[in-house]
Amino acid sequence: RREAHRRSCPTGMNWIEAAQQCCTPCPAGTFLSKPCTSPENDSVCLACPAGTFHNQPNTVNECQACNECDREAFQRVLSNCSATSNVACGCEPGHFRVCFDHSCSEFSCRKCQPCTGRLIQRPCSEAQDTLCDSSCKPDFYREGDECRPCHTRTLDTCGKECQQVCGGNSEQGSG
Amino acid sequence: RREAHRRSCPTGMNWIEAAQQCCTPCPAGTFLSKPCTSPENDSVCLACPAGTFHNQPNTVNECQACNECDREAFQRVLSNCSATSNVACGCEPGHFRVCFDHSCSEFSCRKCQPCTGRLIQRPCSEAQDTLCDSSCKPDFYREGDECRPCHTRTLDTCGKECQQVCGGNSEQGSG
Amino acid sequence: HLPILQWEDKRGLAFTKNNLSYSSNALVIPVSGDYYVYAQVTFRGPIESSNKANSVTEIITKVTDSYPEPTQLLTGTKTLSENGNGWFQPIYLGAVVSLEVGDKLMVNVSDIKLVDYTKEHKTFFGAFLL
Amino acid sequence: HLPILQWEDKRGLAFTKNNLSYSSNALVIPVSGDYYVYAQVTFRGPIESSNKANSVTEIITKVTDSYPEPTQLLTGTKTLSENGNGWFQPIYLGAVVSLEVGDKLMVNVSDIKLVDYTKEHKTFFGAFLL
Amino acid sequence: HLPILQWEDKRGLAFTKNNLSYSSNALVIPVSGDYYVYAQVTFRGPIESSNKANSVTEIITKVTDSYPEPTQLLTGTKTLSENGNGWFQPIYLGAVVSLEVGDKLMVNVSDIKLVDYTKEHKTFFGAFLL
Repeated sequence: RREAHRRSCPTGMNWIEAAQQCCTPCPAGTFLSKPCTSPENDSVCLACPAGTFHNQPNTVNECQACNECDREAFQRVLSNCSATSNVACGCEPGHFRVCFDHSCSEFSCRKCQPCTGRLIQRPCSEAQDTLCDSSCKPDFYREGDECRPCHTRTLDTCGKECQQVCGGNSEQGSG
Repeated sequence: RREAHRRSCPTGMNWIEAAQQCCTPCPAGTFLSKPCTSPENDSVCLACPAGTFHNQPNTVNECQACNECDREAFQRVLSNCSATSNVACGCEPGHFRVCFDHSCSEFSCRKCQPCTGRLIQRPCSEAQDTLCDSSCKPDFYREGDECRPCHTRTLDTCGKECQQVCGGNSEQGSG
Repeated sequence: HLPILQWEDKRGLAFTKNNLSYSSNALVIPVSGDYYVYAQVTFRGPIESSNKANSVTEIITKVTDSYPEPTQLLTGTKTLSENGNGWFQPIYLGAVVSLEVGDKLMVNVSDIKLVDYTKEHKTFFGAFLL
Repeated sequence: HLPILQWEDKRGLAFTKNNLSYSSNALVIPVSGDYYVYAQVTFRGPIESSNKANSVTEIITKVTDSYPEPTQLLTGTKTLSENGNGWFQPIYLGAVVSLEVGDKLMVNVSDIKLVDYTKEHKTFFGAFLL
Repeated sequence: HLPILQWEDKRGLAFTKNNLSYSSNALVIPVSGDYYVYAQVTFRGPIESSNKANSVTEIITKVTDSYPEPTQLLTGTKTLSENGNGWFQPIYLGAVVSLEVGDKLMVNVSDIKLVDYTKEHKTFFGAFLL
């Protein structure tokens, strides 16, 4: 075998082992179908088939498989896989991301908490859960860490705090 | 290689690659020791050795290994492995099955609960735990979710409920 | 029987060669011999719609003309000790098995809804002749 | 030393060939070379009689004439986070090791009582020459 | 990118041959073909200085001249259900991948501080040509 020095292609060109040549890479969105026969002429580059992509110029003989979004786990497609970019996944409305690592390349989608009986300080978003106001809305009284509507109170459930908020006896009168 | 058509044996016969022949399968409980030399004559079938079985007619050159029952985990043998059937395992007396999947092919054996101080609604069986009566037996009083015999009560352990059931002071008198 | 997984056999990292072929969810053995067979399934949950699983199972099975029932070749089964919030974990299996030409290899799982199918490098299946 | 597992080498899926033989709980290496050695043990518990284990360990060891003590080749060890009720899980190990003719390969475990020996496709051990 | 593990390639059980070489944390592929690539990492914790991890991840990646970004070949990722006290567990990965001469194989982990590097038989990495 002619022992061409393997690695020293000019910048912007890749060494193709099969062709023992330096060739210009194929553009993103395509793959190397047939390597160039000399550095001057071009390699044959074909478009990535459906379901595959390359987001970089390359001399690879096949494209990368697209990921899929985890529909059973409330993920939705933010942008479809294209010949030049992998699928991008996010959470369905009413859910927010819980990252499993710093880059958040792996995440699960959890239901946003409903601020029943409280004002919303910060609405739920892709990145974080709803932030509920710590105090209860008007006409709601606190019980444990829940806010209950005054009209549902009964004599024995309406403690001190409840009476302060909702006033004396409940309108319906007690049994 | 003589290109005999590989797969089209008449129903009830299996293609034997090694012999390039269709042969009648060996009956359950046996395995194919020597394939037939022509569809008319029979293959040589030998009985499955101890510890192995085939529960179906077959042209396999060895038998399947019998499973074993998990004796350390309170399983017992319901029926031994035979040449034509795998071992069947159940639970030792006083234990019931906790299935790990729908088919219950994998299960563990858990101790039946003793209905101390209660009547047995439904006795423990292979399939499910004892079902204890919710109320205590006569001469037993409730403490938390346990039923205690009246004669063991003491003044300070015999609360309101206990006195109703077991009557005033305990016979032994109190310290 | 337990549900059978479907596989990609051409795109991305997947490939078949030396006429080991893939058809109707199974690898088809082209020549009799001893093969190293392996598979990894990444499971993840909880998934609302799937019944409350307290274990996950992955089984590599063989279907052969010489026996009317599938044979379980390799089994990886694990209880889940996760408590409600998100969990995921892989089960890897691999071993040498003797196979006949025409035998079919498949991967069964306890619950398909718990399988993470989103990335090809997390769940995979293969075999090679020794 | 940790207890050594015994293996079935003939019946069912088990087999030995190319004079890789099995004797007194060990695979005996017939020719020097690099081997891919692998083993899976499925552990399950709790088992009353066994001391309260909070971890399980599987080790593939080599015994050789050239050294008076066994050498640990591969180790899989895991803590148990199961809380009292039934648990089970597999540990798979596999890698290439250089072996000499006559070397013996064995599988040791932390507690034999925790090993699920009931089904051949759940606990297995093997090796092949590259 | 995730941190890359460093490996011993000469001492003890470690070796390289048939000019599969190891340099700057990577196995370098000497001839194009299909390789069985495998790695096991034993993770252990909790480690004060490392941020509170609730999962561990091991990825075998490929760096190639023909593509400017590393490609993830195999991934093992698991949530931790351990509650504060000491835990350890292995993740094993192995599969056949097609590689070109000059390709580099590396092992990335989610957090290097959680890797048990103390014993060569607990954490290992290798490949062989089919």
